[in-house]
This record gives sequence, C-alpha cells and structure tokens, in this order.
Amino acid sequence: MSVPGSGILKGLVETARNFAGSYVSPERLVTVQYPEESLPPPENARNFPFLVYDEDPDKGLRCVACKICEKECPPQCIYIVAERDEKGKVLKRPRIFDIDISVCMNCQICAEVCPFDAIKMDTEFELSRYERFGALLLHKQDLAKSNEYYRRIHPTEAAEVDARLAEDRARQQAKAAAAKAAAASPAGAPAPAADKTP
Amino acid sequence: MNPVFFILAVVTLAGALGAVALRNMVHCALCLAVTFIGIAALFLHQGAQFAGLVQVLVYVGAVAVLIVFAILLTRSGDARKGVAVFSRSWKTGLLTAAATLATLVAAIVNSPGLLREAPRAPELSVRQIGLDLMSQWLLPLEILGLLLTATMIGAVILAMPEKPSGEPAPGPEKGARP
Amino acid sequence: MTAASIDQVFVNAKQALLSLLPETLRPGLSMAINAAAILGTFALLFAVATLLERKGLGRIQNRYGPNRVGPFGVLQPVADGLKMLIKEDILPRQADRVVHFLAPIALVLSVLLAYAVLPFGRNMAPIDLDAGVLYFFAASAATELGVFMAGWASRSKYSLLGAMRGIAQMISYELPLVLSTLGVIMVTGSLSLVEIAERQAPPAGAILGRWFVFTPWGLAGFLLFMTAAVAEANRAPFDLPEGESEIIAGHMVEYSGFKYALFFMGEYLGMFAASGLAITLFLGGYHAPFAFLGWAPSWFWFFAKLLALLAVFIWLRGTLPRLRQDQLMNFAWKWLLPMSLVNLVAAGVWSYSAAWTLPGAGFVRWASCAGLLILPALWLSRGWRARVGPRVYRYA
Amino acid sequence: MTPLPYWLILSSILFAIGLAGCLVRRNAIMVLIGIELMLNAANLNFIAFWRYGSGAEAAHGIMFVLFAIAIAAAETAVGLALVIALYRLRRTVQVDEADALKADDKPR
Repeated sequence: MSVPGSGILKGLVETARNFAGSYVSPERLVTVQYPEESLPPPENARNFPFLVYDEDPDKGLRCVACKICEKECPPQCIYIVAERDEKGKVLKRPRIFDIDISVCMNCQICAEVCPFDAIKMDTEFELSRYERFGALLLHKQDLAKSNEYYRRIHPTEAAEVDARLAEDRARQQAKAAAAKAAAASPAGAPAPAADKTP
Repeated sequence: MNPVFFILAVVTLAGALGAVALRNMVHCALCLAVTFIGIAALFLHQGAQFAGLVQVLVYVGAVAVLIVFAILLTRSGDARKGVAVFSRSWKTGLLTAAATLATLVAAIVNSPGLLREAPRAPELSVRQIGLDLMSQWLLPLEILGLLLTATMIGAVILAMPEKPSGEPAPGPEKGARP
Repeated sequence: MTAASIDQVFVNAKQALLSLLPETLRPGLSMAINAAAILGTFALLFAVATLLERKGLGRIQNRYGPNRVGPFGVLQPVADGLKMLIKEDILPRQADRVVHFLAPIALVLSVLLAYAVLPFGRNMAPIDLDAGVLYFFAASAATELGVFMAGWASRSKYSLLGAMRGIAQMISYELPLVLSTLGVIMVTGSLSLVEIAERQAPPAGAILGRWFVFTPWGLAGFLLFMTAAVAEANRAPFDLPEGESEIIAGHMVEYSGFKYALFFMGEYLGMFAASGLAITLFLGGYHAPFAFLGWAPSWFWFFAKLLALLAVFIWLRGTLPRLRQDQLMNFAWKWLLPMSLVNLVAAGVWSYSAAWTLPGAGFVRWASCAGLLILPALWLSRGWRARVGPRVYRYA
Repeated sequence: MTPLPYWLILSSILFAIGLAGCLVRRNAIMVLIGIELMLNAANLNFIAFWRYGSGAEAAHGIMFVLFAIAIAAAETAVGLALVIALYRLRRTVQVDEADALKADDKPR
C-alpha cells in the first residue's frame, strides 16, 4: 500500500527538478526566442503557393497559363491572363498571374492539379503587412521563385520533380530524335526502345 | 442623534425596504445582505464586537448565500411579467404591519423610563464571553449544539429527493409539468 | 542605526507624520495611512506576484516565461496593467447593470478588509482586534456574495455555473479552514492575531522559535489550512470555478478591462491574506526562525515568509492537475473536515499533556499526538484511490 | 450617544418592514426573508437593552443575540429545505398556491 499523498510529493519533486534544471542546463528549455532565432520549418511544411522558374525569373517560368489552377482553386484567389503576341495569338506563358493570399486557404490543390510542376507550396510565413487591402495580393514577379529555392525548402519533393522533368525531357528528346531518324530512314529504327527505361 | 447611527440606520432600513419590496428576488437577497451588514455595523457601534462579527459571519456568509441558492434552485430569480409578486390581500398585510408599528412606537414614545443615559462603555473581552459560554451558559450551548445537529439532519432529509418505491413517480428532474 | 530602529522604522515614520497634524485629526488619519500602506504594498506585491507566477510556471514547464518587456521582463506587470486599463469594458446586453458593476467592488473590498488585523511586523498590526481571527473570517465571508453577484448578473450560463461551483466550493472549504485554526486558538487561548504571533516568539536562550508548525497538531493544522486556503482562493488544483478548459473563466467570463483586473486582483489578494493568516497562526508570525537571525527586521521576516508561501502556491499550480467536481466535494467533506476535527482533539491532548513531567514525557507526547493524527488520516485515506479511481479517459 | 428610544424605534421599523414582507409577498422565500428581518430587529433590541441596561458587565445581551443568531440560522436551513421540498412536489413556491392539505396527484 502506498502512502497517501506520495503521488503529490512525487509530482512536486518532478516540477522542482524542472524548475531548477531549467536554470542549470539551458538545453532543457524548449522555447526559441523567435524574432531573433527561428526554427527551420519542417520539410513537409506548406502554406502559400509560388511559381517555379528555371534560370530566368520571367522567361523561365514553367507556367504555361493553362488556367487549370485558376479553375480548381476553391476560394478563387488565382487570377491568370495569358500573354498574347501582336496578332492576338495566345502564347504559352502568363502575362498576369496574381494570387491573393489573404484569400488563399492553403489547400495545395493548385499544386496538385498543375501538370507542369509550375506552382508549388511555399514555407514563408512572416507575411504580416501594415495595409489592409492589396498588400497580400502577390503578382507574378513576387510569386516567381527559383527552382533552387524550391530544392532548398522541399528537397525530397524537388528531387522527385526534377527527376520526372528530366525524364520527360529525355523522352521528348528521344522522340524527336526518333522522328528525325524516321524522317531520315523510312524503314524506322527500334533504337528508342532502349531509351524508354532510363 | 449621532450621525454614525443615523447613516447606519438609513442604510439598514433602505436595505430592508429593498429586501421586501423589489420585484427581482435576487435583488431582494442582495438587499437583505446589505441589511445584515448594516445591523452588524450597528452592533459594532454599540460596542458588541463579538456579536457584530458573528452576525456578518453567519448572516452574510451563510444565510444570504443559502437564500440565494434557494432562489436559484426554485427558479424564482427571473421575475416574469404578469406574475403577481404581492398577494391578493396585500392591503390587509400592510395594515397589520402599520398597526404593529404604530403600537410599538406609541409604547416606546410613552415610556419616559427609557430616556436614560447609557452606562460607561462595557469592556467585554472575547475571553469573558467564552468563559461565560462555558460556565453559565453551558446547558443552553449544549442544547443549541443538539438543535443544530438535528437541524442539519432534518434539512438534509427534507431536501433530499424522495425515491418512491413502487410506481415510477416523476422525479424532480423529469418535472411534474412541462 | 540600530536593529531595533530599523525594525520600527515604519511605525516611527507614521508617528512622525501624525505628530505634524492637529490632535483631532490623528485617529482618522492614522487609519487612512494604514489603509494606504496596505493598499500600496499589496498592490505592488500583486504586480510582483503575477510576474513571479508566470516566470515560475514557465521554468516549471521548461520555458523562459515573460522576458521581453524591460530587463528580464520585470516591466511585464506594467504592460499587463496598461493593457487591462485600456481595454474596452464590455457589458452584456442582458446583464444586470448595477449588480454587474458592484460585484468586483464587493469582492475586492471584502478581501481588503481582512488585512486590517494581520500583524505585518512588530507593532505593525493596523488594528489589534480582540477577536482578530473571527474578524478575518467575517470580512472574507462576503467574497462568496461577490462571486455570486458576478455570476448571476452576467446572465450567462457559463458564469452562473462557475459562480455556483465557486460558492459551493468556498462554503465547503470554509469549514476546514476555520476548524484548522481552532487548534491554535485553543492552545493560545486568544483570538487576537497579535497575541498569537507573540506567543510564538523564541523563548529566552532558545535557538529555535516556538512556531506552532513544529508541533504535530500544528503541522497537520498548517497543511489542512493551506489545502483549504488554496481551495478558498480558487487556485489550482482547486480552480474549478474558473476551469479554463470547461467553463472558460467561470464567474468572470463576461468581465473585461478594469473590472476583470479587479477580480484578478481579488484572487491574488485573497491568496496573500490567507498566506498572511497562515504565517501568523502557524509559522511564527513576524518572528525570525532562529534566535540568532533576530537582527533582521520583523517585517522582513513576514514578507519573506509570504513570498515563500506564494512560491508554494505557484509550485502547486505548476504541479497538480485540476480535480473533478465530485472529487473536490468528497475531499472537503470526507477527508478535510474529519481530519480538522481530529486535529482539534490532537491539539487538546497536546495542550493538556503540557504538564507532564515524567522522563520521556516529551517523546510520549509527540508520539501520541502524531499517532492520533496519522492513524485517522490513514483510515480516512483507505480505499481513496479506489473511490477516486484511476482516471478513465473517454474519447469523443 | 444616541438615546435608547431611537434604537427601539429603528428596530420597530425593521420589525414592521419584516412583518409587511412576510404578509404581503407570495413567494415562500420572501416570507423567510421577512422572518429574518424580524429576528434581526429583535437582536437589535437585545443589544440596545444590553448596552443601556444596568448589567452591561455581564454578557447576557450578547449571549441572547448569539443564541438567536444560531437558532435563526437553523430556522433558515429548515425553512429553505421545506421550500425546496415544496417546489419539488408542486413546482411552485407561491404560498397561496400551496393550499391543499394533501399532496394531490394532479399537478397544478
């Protein structure tokens, strides 16, 4: 039979140890002094979408202005206008790409439906603004972030995307090469079959 | 007339009037607490320190809270419009009270023997009260203890929900009427 | 400056101040000075206590606690106070305006009144009342009404439930609170707090003070008193009336701004008052623990003990989980109340056995008193675990 | 010092207010409140006569008040228990509605 009240004493000793220990060994302290230091967000953290580009922030955007994300976005916070040339022909890149992240609900659907891996989720969270309207309406140039940045914040996911893109590119090159070869020799060549499984 | 006495008397009487006349019964109970505090202050003013403190402890600390509990338990706290607060024969009641008051005041005013000076302020220590309680007043004290015990048991039994054996009568929670 | 003059520095300062004034004004002004001193000291202590509590709780939970406002966060109470003052004072539309306004005032006033009899140092009791202990309990009796007024006038079911819980708890724990002090009153034969404190002075030539907590019944009484005082002050682990996770803040739900701050202050002031009474009754009042430490002023010892008890309050809050309502009531009526009655008997045995002169009588006295307390405690605790039961967690 | 008749008149008024409350109000709890007021008026008289009487050294007046307070507390406890029992039985605490000599089956 345990002495009545021993559990209370045990608890008191435990908290006293915590109290004294937090002064002796600072590594016990679990809090981070936030504005001065901050913990890196976990790899799977996500909040608002951004646009990925390769090499050039404007020309290198992967977005082709297909507007799938605009249609899928549940709170309809994405606005896209495709670029047109002088003759009015639609080009495969956006002229306007706006996301109002004060409306965005961080659902990641845009990133999931994008067939071109052009829109991905960011981990930036220090987004406080002083203005009430407009300051959180991000434009194309605010949203464009490099593939290196993407690799840095989501390494595993970015590696997968890169591999997939490289595979696609290789397949296209092979197809183009095959087409060229077919054009050169009408008999055709079975050579591309080896390239299908890199 | 002493101004302290006057102020305390006014507070006490105002509290008493509020306690019997207000519509909302919780207000009545709070006014009653004011009256109790006023009477305790009058006791202190008279030099009856112990009685005044006991008055606050028992009446404000226990009786007022008990009344408040009873008001809430019987749902009398929310004064609904249209429900009469005063009984049909309120005129008779008021008349009786006024007659009583008139009789008492007439008796007091017509007693010149009451107009005497107070003797010197009594030096009554708590120790003496305790010694008196334990010697001269021991039997009443014991009887009082017995009475309080009986009261406690009786009150608990009275207020306990009855569980009728036999047919399932409507319990207090189910309610006899909607 | 001698030790004695430092000890009496506040008393002398007050006398000097009074001597400047005409004779007729002196009694009233003396009281006004006392009241102002109590208000100032304990309002300051309240501010310090909120900071210490947050820091202490933080350290217990391996956090820093507030450390932003000022060096080491010492200005945090100022910031909190300013925030409270400039907040909007919200009054629910259905609320009873007058009662809603009066509730915090009634609460704080009744708590403050209790301070009038506490001896803060040698010759430093504001009033040396013949019935000091009785006055203390009478003055703090109105806190229950304050809690009820707050809960009822808000017209919110949470605040009413919280208030009813709070009153039930305060009434239940007032009995053991009063009964546990009776041992001291019985042994000293006085209700005056000054005299009780004087009785615990270290006797001439002795090293250790004659604190009542050094006797078996005194120790038990102190523990019972502190348990009941924690419940009376609505502090964790007995903070059901304001259990944040169930009824938000109990009777204070509908309060904001300055009125909320008053409730908050009332809670802390109640805690200080109860601690002050515990110090005076059991911990030797303003006397130093050892005779050779007597050079330090008496008020220093009182406030040092007060801060130590405050630390205990914070420590308990950081350690113990909140009780359930039925556990709370069972504990008050089935454990604390019988134990405080038993403690009264033990104090009686102790006081009558003081005349024993046989060799070894001191040991027999100790053992009989301790046995008288420990055996009922064990008997009352039997099956307690089975009754309270291991917690059964039901998930929704 | 206030003369004795003032105290007695004060307590008479208090007694009359209590009596009026007792007779006029319908709610049983209000009747109890009236009784409390009358008891307090009596206590006030005890203290006044003790203070102005000749035997102020003896604590007789105080003793009367202490016993009266204790008995009044007991009376309140039982009275309120009765009120709560009445409410449970009849769903009303209005004294003029509780006029049956026997608890009838049909709820009112």
